[in-house]
Formats: sequence, C-alpha cells, structure tokens
Amino acid sequence: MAGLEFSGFAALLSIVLILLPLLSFIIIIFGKKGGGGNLALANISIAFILSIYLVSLIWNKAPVHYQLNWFLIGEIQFTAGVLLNNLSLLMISLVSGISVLVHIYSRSYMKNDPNIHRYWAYLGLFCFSMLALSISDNLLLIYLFWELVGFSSFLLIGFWFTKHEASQAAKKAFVMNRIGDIGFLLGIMIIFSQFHTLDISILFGEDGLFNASVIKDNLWIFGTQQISEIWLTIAGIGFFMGAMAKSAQFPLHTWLPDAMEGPTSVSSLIHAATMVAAGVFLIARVYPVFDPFVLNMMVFIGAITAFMAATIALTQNNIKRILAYSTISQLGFMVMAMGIGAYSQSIFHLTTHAFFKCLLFLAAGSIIHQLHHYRDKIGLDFDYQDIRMMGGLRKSMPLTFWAMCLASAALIGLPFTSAYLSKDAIIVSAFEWAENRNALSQILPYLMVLTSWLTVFYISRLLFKVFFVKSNLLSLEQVQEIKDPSKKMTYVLVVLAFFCLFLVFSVNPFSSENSWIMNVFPSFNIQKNELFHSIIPIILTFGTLVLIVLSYSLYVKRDNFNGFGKGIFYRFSKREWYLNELYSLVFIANVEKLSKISYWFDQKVIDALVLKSAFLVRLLSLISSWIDKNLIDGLVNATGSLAKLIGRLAKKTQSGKLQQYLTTMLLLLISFFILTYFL
Amino acid sequence: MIPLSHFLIIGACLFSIGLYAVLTKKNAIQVLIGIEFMINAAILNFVAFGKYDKINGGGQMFALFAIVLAAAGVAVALAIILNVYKHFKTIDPSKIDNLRN
Amino acid sequence: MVEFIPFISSSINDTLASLAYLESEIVLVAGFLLVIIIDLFFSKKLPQMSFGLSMAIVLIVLTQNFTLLNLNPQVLFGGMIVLDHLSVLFKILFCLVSLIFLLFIRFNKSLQEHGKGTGDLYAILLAVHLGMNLMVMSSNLLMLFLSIEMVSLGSYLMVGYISKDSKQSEASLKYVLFGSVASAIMLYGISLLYGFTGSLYLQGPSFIAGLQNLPQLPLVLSLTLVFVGIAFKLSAFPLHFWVPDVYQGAPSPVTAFLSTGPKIAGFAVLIKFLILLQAIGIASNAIFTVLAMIAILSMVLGNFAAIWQNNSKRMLAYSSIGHTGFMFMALFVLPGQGYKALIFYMFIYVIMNMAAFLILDEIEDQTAKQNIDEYSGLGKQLSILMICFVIVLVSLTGLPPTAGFTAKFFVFSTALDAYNSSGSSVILIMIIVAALSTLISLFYYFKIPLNAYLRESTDTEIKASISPKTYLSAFLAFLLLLLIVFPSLIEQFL
Amino acid sequence: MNAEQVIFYFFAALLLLSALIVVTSRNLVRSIFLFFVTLFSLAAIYVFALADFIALTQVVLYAGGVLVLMLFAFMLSNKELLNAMEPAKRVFKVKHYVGIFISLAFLFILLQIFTERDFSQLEWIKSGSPISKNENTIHLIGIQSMTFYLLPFEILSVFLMMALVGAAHLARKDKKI
Amino acid sequence: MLSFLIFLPLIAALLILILPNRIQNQFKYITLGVSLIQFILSLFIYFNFNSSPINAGINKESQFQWVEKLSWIRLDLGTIGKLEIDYFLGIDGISMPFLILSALVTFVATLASWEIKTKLKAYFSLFLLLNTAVIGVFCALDFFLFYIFYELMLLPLYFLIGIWGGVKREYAAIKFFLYTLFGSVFMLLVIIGLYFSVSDPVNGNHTFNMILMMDPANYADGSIFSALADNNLFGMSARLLAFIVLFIAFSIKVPIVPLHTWLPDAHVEAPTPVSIILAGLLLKVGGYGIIRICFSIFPDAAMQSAWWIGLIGVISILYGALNALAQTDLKRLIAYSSVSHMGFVLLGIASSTSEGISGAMLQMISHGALSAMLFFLVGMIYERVHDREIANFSGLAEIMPQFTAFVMIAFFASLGLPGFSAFMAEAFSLIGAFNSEQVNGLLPRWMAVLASVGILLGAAYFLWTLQRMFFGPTQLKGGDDWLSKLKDVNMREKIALVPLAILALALGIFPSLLFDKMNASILAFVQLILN
Repeated sequence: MAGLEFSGFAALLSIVLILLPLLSFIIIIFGKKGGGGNLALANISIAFILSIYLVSLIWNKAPVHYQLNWFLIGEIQFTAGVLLNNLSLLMISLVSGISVLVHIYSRSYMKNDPNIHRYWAYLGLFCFSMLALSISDNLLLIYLFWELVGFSSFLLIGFWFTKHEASQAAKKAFVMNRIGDIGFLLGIMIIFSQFHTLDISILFGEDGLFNASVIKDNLWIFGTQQISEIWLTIAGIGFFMGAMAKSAQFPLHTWLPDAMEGPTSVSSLIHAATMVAAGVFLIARVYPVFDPFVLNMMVFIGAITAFMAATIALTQNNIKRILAYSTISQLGFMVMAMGIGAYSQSIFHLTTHAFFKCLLFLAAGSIIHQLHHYRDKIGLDFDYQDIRMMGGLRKSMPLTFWAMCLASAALIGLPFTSAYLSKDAIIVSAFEWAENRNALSQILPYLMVLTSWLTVFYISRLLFKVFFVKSNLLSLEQVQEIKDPSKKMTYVLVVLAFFCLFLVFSVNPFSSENSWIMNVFPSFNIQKNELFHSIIPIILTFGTLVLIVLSYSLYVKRDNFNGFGKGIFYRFSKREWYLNELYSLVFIANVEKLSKISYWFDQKVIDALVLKSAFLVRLLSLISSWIDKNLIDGLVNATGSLAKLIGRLAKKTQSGKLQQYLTTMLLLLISFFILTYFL
Repeated sequence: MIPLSHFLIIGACLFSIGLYAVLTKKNAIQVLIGIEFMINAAILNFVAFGKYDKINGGGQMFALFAIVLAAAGVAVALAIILNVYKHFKTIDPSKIDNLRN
Repeated sequence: MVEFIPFISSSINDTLASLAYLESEIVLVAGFLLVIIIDLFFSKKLPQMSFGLSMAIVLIVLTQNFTLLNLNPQVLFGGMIVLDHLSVLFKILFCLVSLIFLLFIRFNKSLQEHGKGTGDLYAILLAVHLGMNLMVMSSNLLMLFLSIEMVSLGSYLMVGYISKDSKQSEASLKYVLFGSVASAIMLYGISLLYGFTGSLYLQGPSFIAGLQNLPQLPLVLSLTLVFVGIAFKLSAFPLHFWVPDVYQGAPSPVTAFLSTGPKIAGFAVLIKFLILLQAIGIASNAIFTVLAMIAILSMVLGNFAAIWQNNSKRMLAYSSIGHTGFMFMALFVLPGQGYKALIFYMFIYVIMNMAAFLILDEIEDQTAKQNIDEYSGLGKQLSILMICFVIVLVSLTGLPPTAGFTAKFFVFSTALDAYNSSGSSVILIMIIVAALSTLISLFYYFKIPLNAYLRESTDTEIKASISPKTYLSAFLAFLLLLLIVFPSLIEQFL
Repeated sequence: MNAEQVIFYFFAALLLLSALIVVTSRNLVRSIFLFFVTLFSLAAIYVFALADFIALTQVVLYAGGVLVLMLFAFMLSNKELLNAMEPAKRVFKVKHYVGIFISLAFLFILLQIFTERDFSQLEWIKSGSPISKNENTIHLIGIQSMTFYLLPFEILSVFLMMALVGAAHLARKDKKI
Repeated sequence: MLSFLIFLPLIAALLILILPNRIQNQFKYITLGVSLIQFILSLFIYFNFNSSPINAGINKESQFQWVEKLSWIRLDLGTIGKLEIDYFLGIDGISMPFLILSALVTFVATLASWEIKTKLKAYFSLFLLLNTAVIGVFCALDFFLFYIFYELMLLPLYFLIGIWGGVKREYAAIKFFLYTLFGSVFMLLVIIGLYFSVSDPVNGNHTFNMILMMDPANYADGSIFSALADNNLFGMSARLLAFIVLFIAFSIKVPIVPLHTWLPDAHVEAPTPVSIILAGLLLKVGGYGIIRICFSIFPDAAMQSAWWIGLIGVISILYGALNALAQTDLKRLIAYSSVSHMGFVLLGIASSTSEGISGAMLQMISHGALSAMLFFLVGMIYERVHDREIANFSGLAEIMPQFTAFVMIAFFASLGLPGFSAFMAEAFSLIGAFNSEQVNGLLPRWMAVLASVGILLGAAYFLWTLQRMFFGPTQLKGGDDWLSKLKDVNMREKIALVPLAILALALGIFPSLLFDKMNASILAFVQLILN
C-alpha cells in the first residue's frame, strides 16, 4: 500500500515535471509576442528540481511504474504510464539540467529576436516531449513523444523559416527521421502482434514476456503465437532504424549537419546533448529485442558513422558543422558500444557527451553571437560561422576559449576529463569484444582508435583556427574589439565546463569502472581483459598528445595550411562523402520521377481509360444512332450486296423515309420468321 | 363448292400486293390504296371464315365493321394528305422528310 | 333465324344489366356529343365552355371509376368486354392523362391561337378516352380492334389538328400512314386468329383450344401480326420508327398525350395477349425471350439515340422508347400476380412525362427555344420552372428522391423476381441493360440542367412570367416528390 | 368445273390482275379506276362466301364512298396531284426490289401456311353450323348487331362521329385566315 | 431524435426556399443555426450513447439505439410474399461517430460558405438538402431508405459543384455524377436481389432490413444470395459477385485506385464548402458502406476478397501519395492525399481485426476533420487571391502567421504526427493489417510494411509544400496586391478551424473518446464477419 502511494506520488511528480514545459508552451504560444522567457525558465527550473528530487527518491531503488488505462481496442487494454528507473531518471535529470542551462544561455543569446516567444514555446514543447519520452512506459507513448521530439526539432531548426536553408533543413530533418520512424513503427507492430502489449516493463523486464519467448526451428515462439524468426530480426532492425535516424547514424545522418541552420542554443540542446541521444536511449530501452544480427549491424553502422563523420569534420569550415559531425561521430561511438554490448559504457558516454558537446556548442554560439554583433556593428558582410573568418580570439574571448579548450579536451578524451573515462571505456570494450571474434571484427577497435585520433585532429584544427591563427578577414585590432559575451552566457559555460571534469562522474580519474553511472547499468557479452584497461588508455592518450602537437605545428605554425591539399580525399571529406548528392540522385530524384510518372499514369492511363469508356459509350451511341438513322441503308445495302450484280443502284435508295421505316420494320419481322422457322 | 383455302390464297396475294404498294409507291394515295388492299385481304379472310360461323356471325360482322372503319380511316387520311399537299406541294412520302435526326 | 329467338331476350337483359357498369363510358359519350354541340353553337360566346365541360366530364369519370375499384370481375355484353380491377386501374390512369392533357391544351399557346378553335380537339379527346377505356376492357377481338382504331384515328386527328406548318402535317402524314399499315397488318392477323379458332372471344375456351391445336408457324405468324398493331401503340422496337418524327412534329400537348395514353392502353392490350399466351401454354420462356429481346433493343435504341438529339422533344421521344423497353420488364410476372409494378410505374410515368412536355412547352412559349443547347442560363431566368424540370428529369432517370426511383425499383424487383423463378439469362441481361441504360439516360437528361444551370446565358434577359403551366408542372413535380415518401397513395389502390 | 367455279376463278383472276395493275400503274387516275374493278371483283367473291350483305356494303361503301372520296380529293385539290406521278424513266429501283422481296416473302409464308394444312378440316368448322345458301344473312346480321354486337355498333357511331368531326376540322379552312 | 436530426435541415431548406430573396444574406445564419443545433444534438447523442456490449448493434436489431421504425411501403409484388420497406433508423457504435462528424463538418462547411456570393437561396437549400442526405445515410438501417439517402447525395452535389464550382466545373460535376451513379445503379440490383433472398423471420415478408440481411438464417433456401445454395452468376459465386458490385459502388466513393479519378477533379472544381463536405463526409460514406453493408452482409465473400481489398488499400496509399507529390495545385495535392489516407481505411477494414477496424474508423473520423480543415485552409487562400498554385506562393508564414499555424497543425496532423488522431488511426490500421496474418490469416504482413512507406511519402509531400509555400522569404506572384489581400485568419475562420483542430488533437491524445464508444460494436462486427 505504501509502495503504491509512493509510486503514485513519484509518478505524479514526474507528470508534473513533464507538464511544466508543456504548460509554458501553451501559455507562451497563445501569449503576447516577445515574452515568455521568464515563464519558460521558471518552469524548466522547477522541472529540473523535481527531477533531482526524483533521482534522490528512486535512484538505484526499485523502479517506479505507474500506469492508467488509456484506451481499449478490441480486447486489448492500452495503458499509459510512467516508468521511472535509473535510465529514465538519468535522462530526465540530464535533459532538464541541460535545458535549464540552455534556457539561461538563450535569454541572452536570443535576446533581440522579434519572435522570441515562439522560441520559448518551441523549447517548452521540446522539453516536454523529450522528458515525456524518457519516462514513458510503453512503446506507443514513446513513439508518440519520439515523433513529437522530431516535430519540435523541426520547429526549432526552421525557427528562422524565412531563410531558405533553414526551412529546407527542417524538412529534411523531419523526413529523414520519418524514415527511421517507419522502422520504429514496424518494430512496434511486430512486438504488438507477438505479445499484444506494448508495455516496456512487461515486455523487457527481468521476467518480462520477451524473455519468455524462445526461438526454435527458425520460429519465434511466444505462448501460442509463432512467427518466423526473421520478424524478430526485422523488429530489431526497425527499432534500430528509428535510433539511426534520430541519432544521425550513417546513412541517415545527413539531416544533422543541415540542422545547424537553427539557433546555436538549439543545436546545443537538441542536436548535441539530448534529442540525438534519444536514439541511443531507445536502443537502451528495448535492448532485449536485438538479436546478434542486429547487434552486429549496430556495431558496423556505429563504427562507420563514427569514422565517416570524423573524416568529414576534418575539412569543414563552418564551426557548427564541424561540431555537428563531431556529434555524429560520438553518437557512432555510442551506437557501436551498444552493439558490442557495452551498454553501460554507452550510456556513460551519452551522459558525458551531453555536457561537453553542449558546452562546445554554446561556446561556439558565444563566438558566433559576438561575431554577429560585431559584424552588424562594422557593417561588413561575412559568414560569421566560418572558422576561416575567425582567428586569434584567444585573447579577446578568454573565458570562451578556456571553456572550449576544456570541452575539446573532453571530446578527445584527455585524462582528467569526463570523456576520458567514457570514451576509453568504449574503446577498451571494443578491444575486448573483438578479442574472441573473427578477423574482420579485429578491424573495429583499430578503426575506433583511428577515429579517436581523427577527432583530435579536427577539433584541434577548429581550436587553432578560431583562437590562434590570424583571421583571414579581420585585423588584429578588430579582433581585439570582440569581447566575451555577457555574464549570463559565460556562467553557463562555466557550469558546463565543470561537468566536463572527471570528478563529477568518478572519483578515480583513470578508471571508469567505478563511476556511478557504470555501476548501475549492465554490460553484456564482454569478457573483461585487464590488459586492455591498462594499455589502451595510455596508447590513446599518447597518440592524442602527439597529434595535438602535430596539428599545432600544422595549423598555427604554418600560416596558410589548408588541410590536406585538394586531393580526392579532401574533396571526398569536404563534400561530406557526397552522400547528399547521392541521396538526391538516387532517392529524391527518383521519388520525384516516380511521382511524376504515377501522376502521368493517373492522368493518361487511368483517367483516360474512363474517358475512353465514355468515348466507347459515345461511339456505341453514335453507331446506334447511325443505325437508327441509316438502318435502312445498312439493310438495303446488305440486301443490295446480295444482288451486287445489279450494282451501285443500292446507293440511290436514300429517297423516302416513311417507307424506309416500314421496309425496315417488315424486314425485321421477316428475318425474325426466317430465323425462327426456316433456318 | 369453292374450297376455303382458295379464298385464303387470294387474300394472301392481295395482302402481298398491298404490301408492295405500301412499300414502293411514290404517291400517298397509292400507298393508301395499298393499305386498303391489305385491309380487304383481311376482310376476305373474315368473310371466308364467317361462312362457317352462323351462330356468332363473327366473320361477317367483323368484315362489316372493318369496312366502315377503313372508310373512316381513308377519310381522315385523305384529309391529312390534302393538308400535306398544301404545305409541300407534293404527296410523295419519300420527299417529305424534314423531320429527321 | 329461329334459333336466335331464345337469345334475344336474355341478350337484352344482359345488355341492360351491363349498362350499369358502363356509367363512365356513357358519360363520355354524352360528354362527347355535348362538347360537339356546345362547340357548334357557343364557341364564340363561351370559348372555354367546352374545356370546362370536358374537365367536368373527366372528373366525373374519375370519381365513377374510383367507385368501381373493389369490383369483382364482371363479364359484360355477353363477353364483349370484361371489367376487372386491372382495367379500372387503367381507366383511372387514363383519367389522369386526360386531365393533364386538357389543362395542357387549355394553356398551350399554339393550340389556343389556332384559328379553328379547340372545341373539336376536346371532343376528339373524349372519344379517344372512350376508345382507351374500351381497349382495356375489351375481351373480344372485334371490340378490341374497334377501340384501337378509335384511339388511332383520334390520335391521327390530334397530330394533324393544327397543321399550320409543314412539320405538323408531315408528322400527321407519317403517323397516319404508318399507323394504317400497322393496323392493316394487325387486322390481317386478327382475321387469321379468327379463322383458326372460329371465335373472337379472347379468353373463350374455343379460342384457346383452337390456338392450342395450331401448328407453330401459323400461330406465331398470326400473333406476330397482331403484335405489330400493339407494338405500334407501344412504340416498341421495331415499331418505334415513327416516334421521333411524330413526337417532334405534333403539338406538344398531343405529343405528351401520345407518349402516355395510347401507350398505356397498348400495354393493357399486350397484357391481355400475354395472359392468352399463358393460357394457350406456349412455352413461357420463348415468349419471355422475345419480350426481353424487344425490351433490350428498345432500351438500347431509345437511350443511345437520345444522346445525340438536340431537339428536346425528339430527345424525350427517344427516351420514351427507352421507357417502353423498361416497362416491358414489368410484364415479366408470373400468372395471377397482377401488374402492380407496371401500373405503379405507369402512374409515375404519366406524371413525369406529362410534366416534362409541359415544361418543354412552357419554355418554348416563353423563350421560343426548342433545342437543348439553347437552354443555357435558363435556370436563372425561369427558376421555378427549371427546378421542376430538374425534379422531373431526375425522376425520369429514376433517381431518388423522386417517385421515379420507387417506380423503377418496383420494376427491377419484378424483373429480378422473374429471373429468380425462371433463371433465364436473357432476363438477367435485360436487367443489366436496364441498369446501364439508366446510366446512359443520365447523359441526355442531364444535358438540360447542365445547360440551364451550369452555363451562362448568351442572350438578353427574358422576362419570365409565371403561367398556369408553371403551376401545373410544379404541382406534378411536387407529386413526384410526395410519392416517394408516400407511395401508398397509389399503392393502396393496386 | 361448274359455272360457279368458273365465275369465281374469273373474278379471282380479275381481282388479282386489276390489283397488280393498280399498284404498278404510274397513272393515278387509271389506278383509282382499276381499284374500283378490284373492289368490285372482291365483292363478287364475297358472294361466293355467302356474304351478300357484305358484298353490297363493299360496293356501296368502298366503290361509292372511298373511291369517290379519293377522286374528290384530287379534284378538289390541285391538278398537279395528277402530274405528281413519278417520272417514267427508271423502271426499277432497289427500293422496289426490297418491296418485292418483302411482299414475296410474306406471300411465301402465308402460302406455306394455307397450303400446308387444310383449314376446312379445322375443329370448329367441322363442328359448327355453316351458313346455308338459302339463308337470309341480312337477318342474321340485323339480329346480331342488335344483340351481341350492340356495344360495338353503338361505339362505331361515336367513332364515325369523331372521324367526321376530325376530318371536317382538318379539311375546313381556317376562319381567321 | 434521429429523424429530427435528418429532417431539420430539410425543413430549413424549405424555409429558405420560401423566404424572399431580399433577405438572402441571412440565409447563411439560418444554415449555421441549423448546423449548430445538429452539432449540439449529436453531442447529446454522444454523451447518452450506451457503449456496453449489450448495445453493440451491428447485427442485432434490439441492440441498436435511438431506433425509429415505422412501416413504410407494403406492396404485394412477388410470388413469395410482401415487400416490406420500413422507415427504420438506428445507430450503433459504427454509425454514431459519423453523426458527430457530419454535424461538425457541416458546421465548418457552413462557415466556409461565407465565400459564396451568388444565388444564395439555391446554394443554401441544396447545401441543407445534402446535409439531410448525409445524415440519413448514416442513420438508415433499411436498405431501401439507405439507398434513397445515398442517391439523394448526388443531386445537390452535382449542382453545388456544377454551379458554384471552378473553371472546369461542368466536366467535374458530370464526371462525379456518372462515376457514382455507375456504382449505385448496380448496387440497386443487388439490393433487389437481397430483398428476394431475405425474409423477415417474424412474418415471412421479404424485407429490406439490413440487419436481417446479416443473418444467414434469414435467407430463403435456394434464393440467389443464400449462402447455402451458393448460386452461380456468370460463372462466379453470386454472393461474391454481389459483394464485388457493392464494394465497387462504395469504393468509388472512398475512392480507391483506380476508381479515384473523379475525386481530384471534383475536389478541385468544387467550391470550398463543397470540397469540405466531399472530403469530410462523402468519402466516409464509402467506408461506412463497406463496413455496414459489404462486410456485414457478405462476410464470406469479404473474407474471400480481403487480400485484394488489402492490396487495393496499399496501392491507394502509395499511389495517392506519389500523385500528391507531383501536384502543383494545392487543392489537388490535398485531394490526392485523401486517396492516400483513405487507403488506410481500406487496409484496416480488410484486416478484419479489431485493431484494424478501429484504426479504420478512427482514420475516417480523423480524416473527416482534417481534410475539412485542409480544404478550408486552401479555400481561405483561394478566396483571398484566387490562386492555389503552390509555386506562386512563398514565405506565407511571415505575413500570415496564424494561418500558417493552422496549416501546420493540419499538415502535421494529416501526415500522422503522434498526438493527432491520424497517427493513432494509421498506426492501428497498420497494426491491424500486420496482425491479420497471425489472427485470421487474411493479409500478408508485407502489406502493412509496404503501407507504412505511405506515411513517409505523406510527410514528404506535406513538408515539401509547407516549405515551398510558407517558409522561405516572402515572394508572391501577385506582388503587393496579394500582399494586401492576404490577411490573416479572421474570427469566423478561427471558429471554424478550432473545433476541427481540437477534435483531431483530442482523438489523438484520448482515442478512448471514440474507441470506448465503438469498441463493443467493433468486437461484434469482427465476430460477425469472422464467423
């Protein structure tokens, strides 16, 4: 009884928590123009406090699961409820926490935008759906909020919708996510068809239905339900597709770089820290679904994504784009980790990544913000997001510089940072995973190491170009005029920077094993190999340091270094592996063509068929009216043709009408008789 | 004693002759005469058969009625033909074909 | 000579007794004479007196007929005529036809402006009405032929009544020649029937027995020849050739009458022969096949040809051929079931066909437009009339919410029932053709609202006046709407 | 072959011959006069069927009524009616062939019927009472028209009245014009 | 109650006919009042609707609610008994939702009728007549009555499209009319055939009672449509043939590919309110007919053809969406999207699972509201500048923010954004279709998989349109002239749009609002067709 009351109370709290941002959405969207900042901030702050309170109540205790009947369909009762376990608690506190920071940041960052109320409202909607996604207890609800998150992302990417690129990017993001969603939906259908429920805790709990199902003789059997095993795989692929789209995995990642058209604060919150992690979150939520095939696929795709994004990031010039690819790369790490069974490591990395990537973006945002203002001030037209235009900002924006340095250190996994713990844990797990597998699998860990080093390279490039070298455009004096942004924004950076440190997660700066996050989540299928745990971080760190020095010498010492020349690899990377072009060539163009064809078909064939049949009717009627009019001729001609010897006289018979009628009538009568009695 | 079938055959011939007139003549009055032949053929049948039907007298009565009806019909038809002549200046039925599709 | 004496007194008694059932016919005869006299002497002073008198007579006849509704079948005049429920229904139908026809004549411009007056027309009408009454009652071939001739001759006179232009005289010429040929052929057929049986009594035992003993060829030939005369009245295939020409040429009221009255009477006669055939015991499938063929061909010809017509009267003429074909379907009933669907359909058909011609005529009177493609924009100018027209056309097509639908529905029901019990695929084909022809009929019927409503008028505003004909057609259109809600208004009498 | 037969076949031949000339003649006046011959021969044949009253009526009504009516018709109207005959140039047209075909077909069918079976052997003819030669058919007709055929007889009067009124209406001149 | 609902608009139509033309500007208020009363009444019905299993309806006459039954036509026609036609109304869980939808859509369409400026008297009386017919169709339980209402819908629509329509209105009106009539003429034959096969067990009369037609026991032995006799017509099972005929008749309304080509023309040429009614209600009549008549009366034939129906559904979904993608006219795009969306209805019904049918029902209601909204929105643009070419607009969001907000709601709801009704509907149609193989083996799973691609295409065309027309810099073909004409949403339009949006949202979040009311009926329906 007490348990029920407690869970009810906790559930209520969590519902209040998610409803607060929704409330701010509703109030602000109908409210007056330009306002809403205070309300949004207040609401999200309360939500954050609530989430912390919930964490304190439930963390590492029995999960709270509370549900209500939602609707009944046939004989199946659908429920809606909240499931508060460690994973969801982690997510809501992470999301609400970062949201609070981004809200604070945005107050300055977005201050002068005329449509700022929409911004707050959209943020509220996003927070609501993201938080709700985290605590939902059933797949249908998750799917609901999953799409809603995508929708709010659509809104936020397209926030400056008058910009053509922004609206384009928003559309692209949504449609690409849709592709994944179809997979998700397919997964839901398969699960529902097999188990007749979508409740996560019933399905995937310790003694859930899923564990009760078995695979035998290529059949996936649960109770009396049997379907082919392939459907399990398809379900797994489906869910994974959902995750791929949301977490921007190859080949569905192209929306994320484009999504940088949205406000930078949005990019940091949604497209770096939280929403994109939802894919990983989903994988975590439905983990039991994935069979080895899908897991391997995850590994493969995650690794490819990580590597690909890193290579692309090497040559990009737009600061946000670089960070976006970096995000993709990191997400690749997480997905790969999930694939190899490093569940806890993946989540750990998700958490640390959230902070440092958020920080990176916000810092970049500060730079952009200041440059933008400066640009407006001097009335010069230049792309204020292009790192080539920046340079030497180290002195003028010291705080930003240091925050960015710290975040970058975390990104590349230098010791004493949080990501050192998480990322190295993943790479170590990769080695462990590969140990007992075939030769092909051996490539994986090395690829990851390579990727990790590429990370070093591109982020150092960014840092050096922005903060060290001379700007291509602005003189030193001009650069001096640019200052750190307002206090509000910098405080946020400081707070986030703090979260990039190892201390937050683990007492031991060199071992992730005892971090509190790792402790509460399981890992699967991985045999621990102490050797790797000691050697690999050292190698990695060493390599990293070497690379930093190398890139410093490349980018700072040599003045006009443009990366790696203009070779094929450069172009390949610069053009983002030509994937956009490929898609537009293969899919978009073909779908357009297909739609054109099908419209042509509709107009020219189907409709024409109908018209043809109308034509046929008309023809028939023409014939029949012709017969009616000229029946006599026809018949006379027929009889005349009997007597064709006589010749053309037949044609001269169009004289009389009445008698023609009578003749016809009598001919018909006679032919009736002849037909009946004499033939 | 004349056999019944001879009456009938004469009637049939008359009927066919009338039919031919109806179908081919280019003068409405001749067409009308053709019709009268056809009617007369029928009357001949009635009369021939009526010889054997004393009690009801159907044949002869019918013949009588038919003659009267035919006469009235001719009267009306002629009136109409005259009207047509007024408008068309011809009574060739094959030339009167303003009404058509 | 002597052997007749016993019959004479009984015959006189029979005649006297029979007269009591012929009140309506007597009234008609009296009215006929009165109208002639009045027209002779009072046509100058009281120009509309013969109209009023005719109306009164038809109304009296109508009420008289209603009293006869629940009568048991009566054999009158020694079997010359038989008065039964079905014939009373037909007689009521004729009253309806005549009533509308009278009003139509009264308000038709060209007839009222006719220099020779309309008095004779009223007289002819009453005589034709009498003829139609006798047609449905007669059970004797002589009586039948006489009444058919009466109706035919009256119709010829009506068609040629005005003969003010070549069109009308041409129509009447064609009609009279075609009709005379048809009746001559029929007469020959009757003479053969008489010869083969020695009897003129259609339902008489000797008649039936005589036919039963006949070989196929003479039997079928004589029946076919008789059928020619009937089909001429029905305007069924292959005797439909005259229809478009005559309908177009005749004065509108007469066209309306021709398309209803004689046609309905023709059906009554056809029913008599069908009953006879069933009594003879000719394989009913064979008859049904022939009937179905005629029905199919009539529907196909009528409907397809109607599509191409631009003259509205001509179009309605073809459509009435189609309707004949459709009504044929209602003949497919098993013995002893009555022809309820047919009668119901006829009631509705009379109302809608009369209304259609009324409206056409009114349009012609007001705008001098006869062709459908000239109707553009009329929806605005003659709003009430065109609304009625639409209702009537919907009814002619056989769509709800008009009684035309109910009627069509009953006919379909009957035909399907026939199919159900006979399983003949010709009937099924006929039903499908009927369904398709409904669709086709939409093409041409809806050309009118299409022009009237969907196209803008090209010429100047026409000052529309609301004439009695408009009221009459509105009333008829209203009846069509009312009868779908309360079909029992008619149905209870069936 | 007795006299009766000779006379009968003579009239039959006359009938058919005159009828043929009537329908083939291109002269309307000749046509009409031969029509009279046809009707007269027909009346003669009626006599052989013991229908003397019918024969009489035939002569009176047809020869006296219809024929005179026809003659009056074109005498009253224009003389051109007489000239409106078809030109003698073309002998036969397809129309005629079709007409001939149809009439011959009918004739063929009818002859088929009349020759295939002897109709005097019909049940009702054998069992019925034929009119004897010395019977007064006028009496018979008189009684029948007052008993069985009273109703049609009366109706016939209405019919004739209607035809009279109508035909008169058609024929008379429009007062207003 | 139901009669009142049906005939109220008819009375109002007559009233409008009688009233003088002088006050023709008031007609719209009369119409609005009528639709408002209807809406309130339908809500009253909704709240008093008993959704317990003993009121499931479907094939048990006693379980229907608000039943009105009067004997109407009794004609002794055939050999075997009397013709029994009743004035028989009643609703169950299947028909009740449509009543509310009808009332709501009519209300919105009335508000859209403000743009009609000519021949108001005729317009509003036809409009109300149409309303009568639509509600009648949803209430009628006698097949004859149903057919009358069904056909009655055609005429007003013909004129509404033909008189107040766009440039090609003649063509569109005739095409629409012929298409639908084609279906219904043959339907009539089936109706009559059914009448001969079915007799009322109480008095042995032949009857048009649809409910009695659903019980195989009521079919006379050896009658055409008797399940036992299994007659053949043209070498086909008679029942199957009848089913196909009925199915074609209704699916022309739905419409399915390839019988859909009337729809784009009719929708595009029709004036806005008529498009709203067409998309919002007329298409639903097709779906309703398939459930109420095709499947209920011929379950055996339905099961035989379920695979094909499912396939047609899938094809419609994909084909409609692809065609929508190719459109340059906004209204045409929405018209094609209707084809696509109604494909889900077909798929759901074909699955014959309770999920699928619930999904199909919800899809119909949801599409009713959403397509009404979409057409209303298109109408708003068209009314302002008389243009709907997508390419002629750009950046409308800047000048018409509220309008854009509504458009976004409608678009996203239509493309199946969760939280809106269409999502639930499509999801459950798909789930049903997917489950079908497991539950009753009717539809293979790949159909559901393929159909789900339609959702993606839906997103593509809607978002593409959104991006092209509403986002980006403001550029209008008509320049400043248009700029001044393109005013944002006014009060009347808001009143029309808000209820629809709320309905879509409410059903998306609380589908139980609908599911609870119809669940019992759907279970009964599934049981009926699967037995």
